[in-house]
Amino acid sequence: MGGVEEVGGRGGRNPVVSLWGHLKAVGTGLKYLIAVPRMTVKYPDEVIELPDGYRGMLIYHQDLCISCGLCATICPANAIKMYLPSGGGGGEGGGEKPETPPKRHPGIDYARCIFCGFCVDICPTGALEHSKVHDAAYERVEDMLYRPEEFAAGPPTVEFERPPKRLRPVMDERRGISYEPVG
Amino acid sequence: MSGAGSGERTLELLIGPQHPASGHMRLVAEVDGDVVVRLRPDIGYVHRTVEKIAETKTYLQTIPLIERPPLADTANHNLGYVMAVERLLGVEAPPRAQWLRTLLAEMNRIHSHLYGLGIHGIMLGSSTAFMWAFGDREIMIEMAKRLTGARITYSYMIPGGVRRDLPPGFAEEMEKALRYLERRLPDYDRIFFSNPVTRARLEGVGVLTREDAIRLGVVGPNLRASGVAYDVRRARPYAAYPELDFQVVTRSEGDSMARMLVRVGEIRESIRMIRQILARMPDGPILAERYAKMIPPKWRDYVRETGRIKFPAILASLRPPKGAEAVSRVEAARGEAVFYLVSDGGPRPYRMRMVTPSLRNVVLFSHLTRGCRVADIPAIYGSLDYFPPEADR
Amino acid sequence: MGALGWILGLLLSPWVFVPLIYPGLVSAFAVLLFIIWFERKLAAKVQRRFGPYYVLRHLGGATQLVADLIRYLFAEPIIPEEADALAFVMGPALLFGLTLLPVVAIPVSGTFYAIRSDVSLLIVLALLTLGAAMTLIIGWAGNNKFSLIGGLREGFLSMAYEIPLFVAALSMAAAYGTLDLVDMVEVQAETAWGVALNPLAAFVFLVISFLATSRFPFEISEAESELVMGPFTEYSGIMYGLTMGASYLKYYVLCLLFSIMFLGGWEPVPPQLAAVPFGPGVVVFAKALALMALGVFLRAVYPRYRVDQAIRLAWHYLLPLSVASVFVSMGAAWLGLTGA
Amino acid sequence: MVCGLSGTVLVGNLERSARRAARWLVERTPVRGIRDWGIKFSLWPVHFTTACCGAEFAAASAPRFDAERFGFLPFVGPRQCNLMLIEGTLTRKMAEAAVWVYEQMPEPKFVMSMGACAIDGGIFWNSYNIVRPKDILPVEVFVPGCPPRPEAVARSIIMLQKRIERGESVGLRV
Repeated sequence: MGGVEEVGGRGGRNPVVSLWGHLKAVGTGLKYLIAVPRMTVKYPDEVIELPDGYRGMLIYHQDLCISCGLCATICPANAIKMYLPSGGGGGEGGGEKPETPPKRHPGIDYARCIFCGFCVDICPTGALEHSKVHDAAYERVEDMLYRPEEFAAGPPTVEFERPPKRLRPVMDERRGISYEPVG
Repeated sequence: MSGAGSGERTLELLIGPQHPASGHMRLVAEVDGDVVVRLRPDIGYVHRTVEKIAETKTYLQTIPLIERPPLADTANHNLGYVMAVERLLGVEAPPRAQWLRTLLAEMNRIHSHLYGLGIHGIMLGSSTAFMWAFGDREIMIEMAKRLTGARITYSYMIPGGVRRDLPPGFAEEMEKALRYLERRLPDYDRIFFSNPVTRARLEGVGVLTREDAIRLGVVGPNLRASGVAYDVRRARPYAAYPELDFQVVTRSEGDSMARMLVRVGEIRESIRMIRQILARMPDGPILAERYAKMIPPKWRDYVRETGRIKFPAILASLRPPKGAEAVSRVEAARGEAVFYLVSDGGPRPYRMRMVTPSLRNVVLFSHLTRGCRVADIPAIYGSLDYFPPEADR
Repeated sequence: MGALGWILGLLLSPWVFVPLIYPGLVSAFAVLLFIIWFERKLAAKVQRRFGPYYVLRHLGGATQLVADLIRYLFAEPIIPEEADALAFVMGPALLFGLTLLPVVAIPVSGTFYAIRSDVSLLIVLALLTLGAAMTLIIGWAGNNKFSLIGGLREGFLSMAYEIPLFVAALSMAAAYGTLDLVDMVEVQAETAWGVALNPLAAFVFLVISFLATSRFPFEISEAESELVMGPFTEYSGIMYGLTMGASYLKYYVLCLLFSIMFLGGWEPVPPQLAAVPFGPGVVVFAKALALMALGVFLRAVYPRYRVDQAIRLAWHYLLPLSVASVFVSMGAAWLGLTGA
Repeated sequence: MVCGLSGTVLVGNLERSARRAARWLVERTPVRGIRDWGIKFSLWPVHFTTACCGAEFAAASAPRFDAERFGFLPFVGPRQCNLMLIEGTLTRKMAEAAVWVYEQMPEPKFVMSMGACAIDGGIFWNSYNIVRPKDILPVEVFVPGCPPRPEAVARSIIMLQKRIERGESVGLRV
């Protein structure tokens, strides 16, 4: 077993071969300078449409939640914790299923979340769902904690100065990725 | 500057951890003029105690943890860990899941090798090689994103199977992506691999002989570049590898150039393998029957329609039998990775040991750089495709 | 009115215009701001991306370097405690100033020059070598190991490239039979461009202009993956801006010299420009700028050589080639191609 | 301010007076506007990879996302840079280096935290070797994700640019 690859064969240090190599390198550079298109997405003006099933920030449907606490149990980063409705101290005993009413509901701390999507996959009622938002940034750590009420209000929204063009990446044999505008 | 008066004539250079070419480590180089007398890698800057905190996380929670150290190469490590857990639990993933795992592992190998080539390029000063490799890496990331829902940290393989089935139209899109990569490799060759400057910088630099490679326990492409055709995929086949036709790429020179070209050859082999996988993918379930039947009944239609597994609650607290031990070996992109798990019957591993390829290759720093020039340090470093977080864990 | 006219007259007099406006300070600065931006855009295009963009969106981020310059101006200039403060502070200014100095001897047209000397080529070459000495001082002053090594590399390299540079330039002097740059252009106008008379000297001169100014693949003294920023590692703020600009500036001077010696200087002068005293300078400027674009384009193509390889290249290949170019010149002169 | 200026320029320590005069000058509106414009479009992060988010940081500079469009150019040494991007987990050993690098940078300088680990530990929240960057450095913008998407890095750059424009940035108050 074991074949030897032939890419980049090694001639000696022949000056003529070297010169040919220099010419090929410069020529390739020129080809890309002139003929090959860019692959950049101009982010704040153009946004890549994420595929279905992308594991973005979470959407929480409180009406479906049965407060089972499985999401908090499985969260590898302890980002999801179960909180008492309001005013009650939340967070501690994150892994436990609440024993007595009032029911606890999950809240998420994006300062910890690693977007593994285990919570969504284990949620028995579908109360958790992935959104396609994954480009938020925050100025304060406190803003990243979403208690159940804020969590239920939807994923964080990101603001654009100008309405962005939405593009769907499509594989292209010649250009690698090309982009198709989405409606 | 160790004192000129004391008769010493060497200068100690501290390269890193803040240095354009050090990455997350420090290289303590003792140089005599332009010649490196001794180079000592100072690792541990990214020691994140993975093995210890694995003991505080359940078996499933450990999957994302395993993925963080080798960030460009998550799927292969994920596969290794999951195989060890499956051996603990006595579960076997169904064939389709095995093929899907192999698919993601090979896609990941391509993007990890492109990552390595890009870093090697920037270490030699070729910003174009870096930009191209990182740009083309996006192709594989984009495809993996469609398959798994994440760019790099897939957490795709779970004990007993995989989390998602192939999305519709995946094979056609992948074929285009592979053709594109094949078209691009000759351009890489012209501008970087056989650029006379690159060749002058890499050929004959950092030569690792076959004997030394075996003696030092080097793994992965670095070993194969020294002429040893050892590959776990061939030596101890796992997942779908027994049924795939592939070559173990080797070269005999053992220098930095050979290490780079072995990676290029492996990209070509991975392209071939992905084609085979997509053509011959068996049908069937993607999660072992033992867990599939525990999926809540209301989700079964959803799982069938979307191909996305909803976890049965049991996955949150897998309990292997007390005293069980398991070892698994995989050929990750940077070399052989070994996972060792001990169970005490609880939901968390009693001990998780993770031997990563970079950890086994770190010995090469002091070995290969003896007597080289200062400018060869990045050339050799880059050729090793060494990823400090992976070694430090 | 009288005062204004006097000032205008002073500005337009060659002794002030050449060092201050063209090809001196003002145009040198404009070239710096343009060429570094252009380098980034060229590299970005080869690398299939945009490069600077949002700073001036409609012109492709053309003011990127202005923003960088402003940021440098307002950044805190740090003088390391253990550095030699005087040398550390004076170094960049001297480097920048001395690198720009050779332009005083570079003629803009046959009639418009600050210094007309029989040996103006020698003046330019002599002044050019001063920059390397400043780099050595800078490398030593920072008291940083990387800057020390970078300075030493610059020292080794300047030893290696200066001799072939001089020989190649003097071979052209032999071909034209003069050391005066104005006469050189006139000889070329009568016969042929220097690049056709002696392509070997042109090639050696071009490669050395890359080598002498840290263009790729010879970006060696400030090789970032080994030496962080080479001699300039410890510099911050505007002092760093000056050091970074100096290598481009030297390249600018060498390109001006190349276009005068090999590309026919201001010949042929477009008739529209012939009336303005410094009009022909525009032609030289355009030629030099095109050459600079070639040099910065190489960044997108090449990795960098090791220092020993570059030195070997200079001593083993460029020096013999430059000596051979003397014979080419002599042959050209003997055949009467140069009219000398 | 003007009184203070006339008081110190005429008498007292020359260096301190020069500093005050410079600051007085910089705080005038047009000068300040120019400075903020320059800084805003010239955020150069230092090459200081702390952990695995460096891979996505590199992807943000790579052709597909190309952060250089914002004037964001990863550069070599701390002396020439003005932005520190904590790329992922900061271990104790690395934290020491991070503070050194931060102190080597010339003012005005900014810090951004990238990734869950660099905000609150992420999956390594219970590790014994982790430092939270906000405890040791004046972090201004936090980017969640593990690792964050390159778009999120771009967004954080825009956010920092806006903060600089509005004069809210901590890095400018020196």
